[in-house]
Amino acid sequence: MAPSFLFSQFMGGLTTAMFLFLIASGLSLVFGVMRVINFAHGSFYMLGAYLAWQVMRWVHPSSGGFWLAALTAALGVGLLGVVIERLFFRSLYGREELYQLLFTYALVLILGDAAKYIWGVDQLSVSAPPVLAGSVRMFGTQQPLYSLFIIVLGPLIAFFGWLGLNRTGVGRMVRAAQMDREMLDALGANVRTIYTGMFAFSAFLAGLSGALVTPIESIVPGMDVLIIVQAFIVVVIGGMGSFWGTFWGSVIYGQVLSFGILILPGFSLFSVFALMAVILIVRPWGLFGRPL
Amino acid sequence: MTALLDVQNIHSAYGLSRVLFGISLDIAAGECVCLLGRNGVGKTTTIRSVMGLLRPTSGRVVWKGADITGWAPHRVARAGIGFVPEDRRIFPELTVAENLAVGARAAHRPGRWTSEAVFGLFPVLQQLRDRRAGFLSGGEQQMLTIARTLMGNPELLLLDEPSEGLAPLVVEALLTQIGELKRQGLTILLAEQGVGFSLALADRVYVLEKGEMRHTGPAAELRDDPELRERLLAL
Amino acid sequence: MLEIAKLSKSFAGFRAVSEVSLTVATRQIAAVIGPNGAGKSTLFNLISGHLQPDAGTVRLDGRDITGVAPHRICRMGVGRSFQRTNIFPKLTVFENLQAAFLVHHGQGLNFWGRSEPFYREEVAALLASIGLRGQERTLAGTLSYGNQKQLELGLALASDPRILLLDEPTAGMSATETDETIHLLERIAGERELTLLFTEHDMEVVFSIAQKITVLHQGRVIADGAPDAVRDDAEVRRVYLGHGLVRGE
Amino acid sequence: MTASRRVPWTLIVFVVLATVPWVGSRYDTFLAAQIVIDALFAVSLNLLLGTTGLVSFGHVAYFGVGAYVCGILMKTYGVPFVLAFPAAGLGAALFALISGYFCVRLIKLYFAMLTLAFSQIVWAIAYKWNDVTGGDQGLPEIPYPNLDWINALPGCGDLRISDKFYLLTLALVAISLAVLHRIVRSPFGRMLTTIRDNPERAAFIGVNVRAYQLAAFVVAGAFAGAAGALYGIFSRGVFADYVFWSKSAEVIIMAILGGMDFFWGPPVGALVIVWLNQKITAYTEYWPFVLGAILLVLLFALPGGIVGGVHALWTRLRGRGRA
Repeated sequence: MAPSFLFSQFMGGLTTAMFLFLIASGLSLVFGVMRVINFAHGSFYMLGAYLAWQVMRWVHPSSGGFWLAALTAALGVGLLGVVIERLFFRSLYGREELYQLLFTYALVLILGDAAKYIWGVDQLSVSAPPVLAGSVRMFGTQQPLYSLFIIVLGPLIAFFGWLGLNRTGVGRMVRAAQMDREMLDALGANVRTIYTGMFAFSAFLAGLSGALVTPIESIVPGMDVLIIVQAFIVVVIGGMGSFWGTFWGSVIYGQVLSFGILILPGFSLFSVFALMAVILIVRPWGLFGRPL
Repeated sequence: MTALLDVQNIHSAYGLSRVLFGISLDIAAGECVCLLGRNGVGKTTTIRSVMGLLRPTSGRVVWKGADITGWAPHRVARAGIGFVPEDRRIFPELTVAENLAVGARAAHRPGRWTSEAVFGLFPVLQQLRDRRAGFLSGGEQQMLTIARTLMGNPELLLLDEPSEGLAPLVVEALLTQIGELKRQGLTILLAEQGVGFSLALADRVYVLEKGEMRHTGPAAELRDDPELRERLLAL
Repeated sequence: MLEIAKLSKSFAGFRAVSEVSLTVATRQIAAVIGPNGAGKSTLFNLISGHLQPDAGTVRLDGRDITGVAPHRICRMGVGRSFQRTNIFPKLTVFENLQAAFLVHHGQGLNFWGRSEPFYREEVAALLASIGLRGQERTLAGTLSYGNQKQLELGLALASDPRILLLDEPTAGMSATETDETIHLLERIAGERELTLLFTEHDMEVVFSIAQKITVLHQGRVIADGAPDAVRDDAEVRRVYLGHGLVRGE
Repeated sequence: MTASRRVPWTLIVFVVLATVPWVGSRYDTFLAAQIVIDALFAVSLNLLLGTTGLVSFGHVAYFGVGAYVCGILMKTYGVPFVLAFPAAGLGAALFALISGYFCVRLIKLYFAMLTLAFSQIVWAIAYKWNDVTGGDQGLPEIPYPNLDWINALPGCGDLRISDKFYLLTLALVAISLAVLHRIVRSPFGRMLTTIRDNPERAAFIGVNVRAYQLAAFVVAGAFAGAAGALYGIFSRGVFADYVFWSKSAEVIIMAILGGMDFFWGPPVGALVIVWLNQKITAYTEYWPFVLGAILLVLLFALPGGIVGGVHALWTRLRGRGRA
């Protein structure tokens, strides 16, 4: 196999990985802090994509327009996160996990159909911002600039996310909430506000990744349930609630998917599911997670 | 003497299991009051009921004249009641300094207790400031728990079993430090089963038995009367 | 009957139980006492198989049962009750006890029989002996706290144990309930020729029924022997009553 | 309260259902078949959910394995239904044994996630293994079993083959439900409820918790497989879509909507969901939206499900009547 071909596969895997990381990080954050698995995270991602497309229709398709659209979409989804958490989710914290799971599943159903109703079933697409429209030659291959942008953006967000969580006052509070919610409350912190904030931020990240995916993938109904399973796998591989676990989980997922095609043509999907099952069998808490 | 904290006839339960059967107590500003009794008699439950971590099924908790029964814990904390739990409950993966910072940020009550002031009281914590709290010894964790609560500048400190499971030498040190807090005028409600520890600190005691108040009076009475002490608390 | 030798268990560097040795003779009523956090509950969990010790052995009738799974230890004749009531709250009282009888008689993998008629008389007899006569149809979770404790004792007795581990059998009870429970325990231990090992914080209870007392402090045994000897032990008095500190003032 | 004095409701319901081919339209038969198959599927799930307290989010995997095993045996290898149907149950049970062995080692959300992962593995195989499963084309036109023997029964001579298969389905589901009912009421079932209520305590009365959970998992898997086998034939084909994870969520909704604390809750849930689905899809394509709304109402207003709600109401009315 030609090295340039392998390089291409590698870069492809990395792009997938960084997208997944953007999505899965929010999912992992909510699980880590609130112990809730949010099926609707994929729906937030899908809404981000549709909203970005919508804003692009209203503004000039320039680079500035694209960034504006992405930001608006992310903020809009974040706001939706606040509403959902305050109106519904709160009353479910004390309930059994099954009910929390089903609530987020109800959101999947409702948001999915709402998107279908508003934007129809046709594939929609957004073109990359002009600045990032071209491609560059690397190791005898053509790599789209937009992919490179995502490959750089992923680690950047990982780094700033880590920084925010570990080096800021707010991050400290979030980590404290994760360790002992009741104690933090008794020290005077309004943990409910922290929960709302986390849920909204997680929705914001999902919305942002949805907006950013639009130049390379078309927007279709069903993109929500497809992505959520992948994001689960990433989070489970890395260890639920572990920040770096999610990052490396994404990288492993991307590469297994990318090279799995070469080894088992047609079975790349199978290879990632099998990978997840094997990891869970050997280390049920994931690569970077903590024993139960 | 107007009470800073006035607990009026509270009943509390965990689910169906009733733990408190009408507990009343009051604390004036500057006092150090001790709840004495063996484990399982309801000391912790009393403190949790004051703190809002458990809603009493009846009765009232009055703080500076305002009814705070059933308030969320963070509101109680911000009103000036600091809580030091029995099982320490430091944030194990945060460093000592981070634990303190969380304490300060959570309560939003600026005042004389800063990191420097806290390190003055517990010098050992200063040397350990960048160590993860989970790696501290039991005594160090206990000091950190108190220090973390002090960062919120409480007017009343609820101390639940501070001497529990600690080596005698550490207990002595802790006794001096809590004594220092008392000397500085902090109001303290202490729950203890160690008679020696509590009598060394307290002005007044309440003796609990099976969720009811068995005895109340000045600490000196118990200190000076071994017979009374035996009768109330003996083996 | 029960021999524990040099049992140790640490949690994240904290030694909860450290080289504890103690023996309980057949039909003896033995108590383990000590302040909060002395390691009593951990010790019980090590004996009943809920926790694995880091070192040391537990022997039952000379047989090494260290690290054996809880359900198997239970079947070897070790019954257990818990500090916080531990029953099946959404099942009826009858169903609670019946379940214990079913497992004990190896009926658990019976897929086909109708469970209802099983062990009706046995459950009724047991209920009568633990003072819950006629409560078969009550949902266990709605029983009063004292009754739940009685039911829990019944769960432990249903497997016809030879030794019973009771973790604070009177915790959270009123004075009258405590009295009743103690009489009940004494009577049942006598009737069934049981060996009893219990932890307790109520010293009246301990000294009224224990024939042998072991005192734990910070995970170690600091005294072990007859009640009177333990009562007068200087170390026990220091740790428990803290005279030393008061005098040292 | 003796059994003889009780109204045999279940028998009545099954007799009424058996008359559908004669009194109802072709469409009614179709609807009834779907309801009874889904009822079996939901009851098998509820052995885990309601009886044992295990939240499986991948139950559709065993349904799917059953459907594919039966479909492949009958279509590709021409195996008769008499053999293919039990093989479907066995295949699903075997797969449940293997996957369950790993799943029961985990608790709560982790258990749910691992069951989901296993079901997605089944989906990935179904979707991609063209040679055996037909891949994304699926396995269309699975033959009906030979049901000429039904002609011998009185009044059945002029029934359509689909009607005959419906009767066979009804009979098989009735038998399966009877068996499951028996299991839930058996000493084994009692052990499962102790595990649901308090697994820690269950271990201390001598229950080998994981072994019992695994046994329940295998039994539930076997009956899900049986339901899958019937569904494949009934809907004239087996497709990868059957195995997608959202189907697992749907069957959970059926169980909860009906009431997972009651044996007959999940069938009621299946009835309501299937019927509503048919009614609503006639007016609008936004069925998922309606399902989501039902779920919201259920979670916030009726957590005990329909049977649970009726039961609570009944108890209260009776209490008032006595007072």
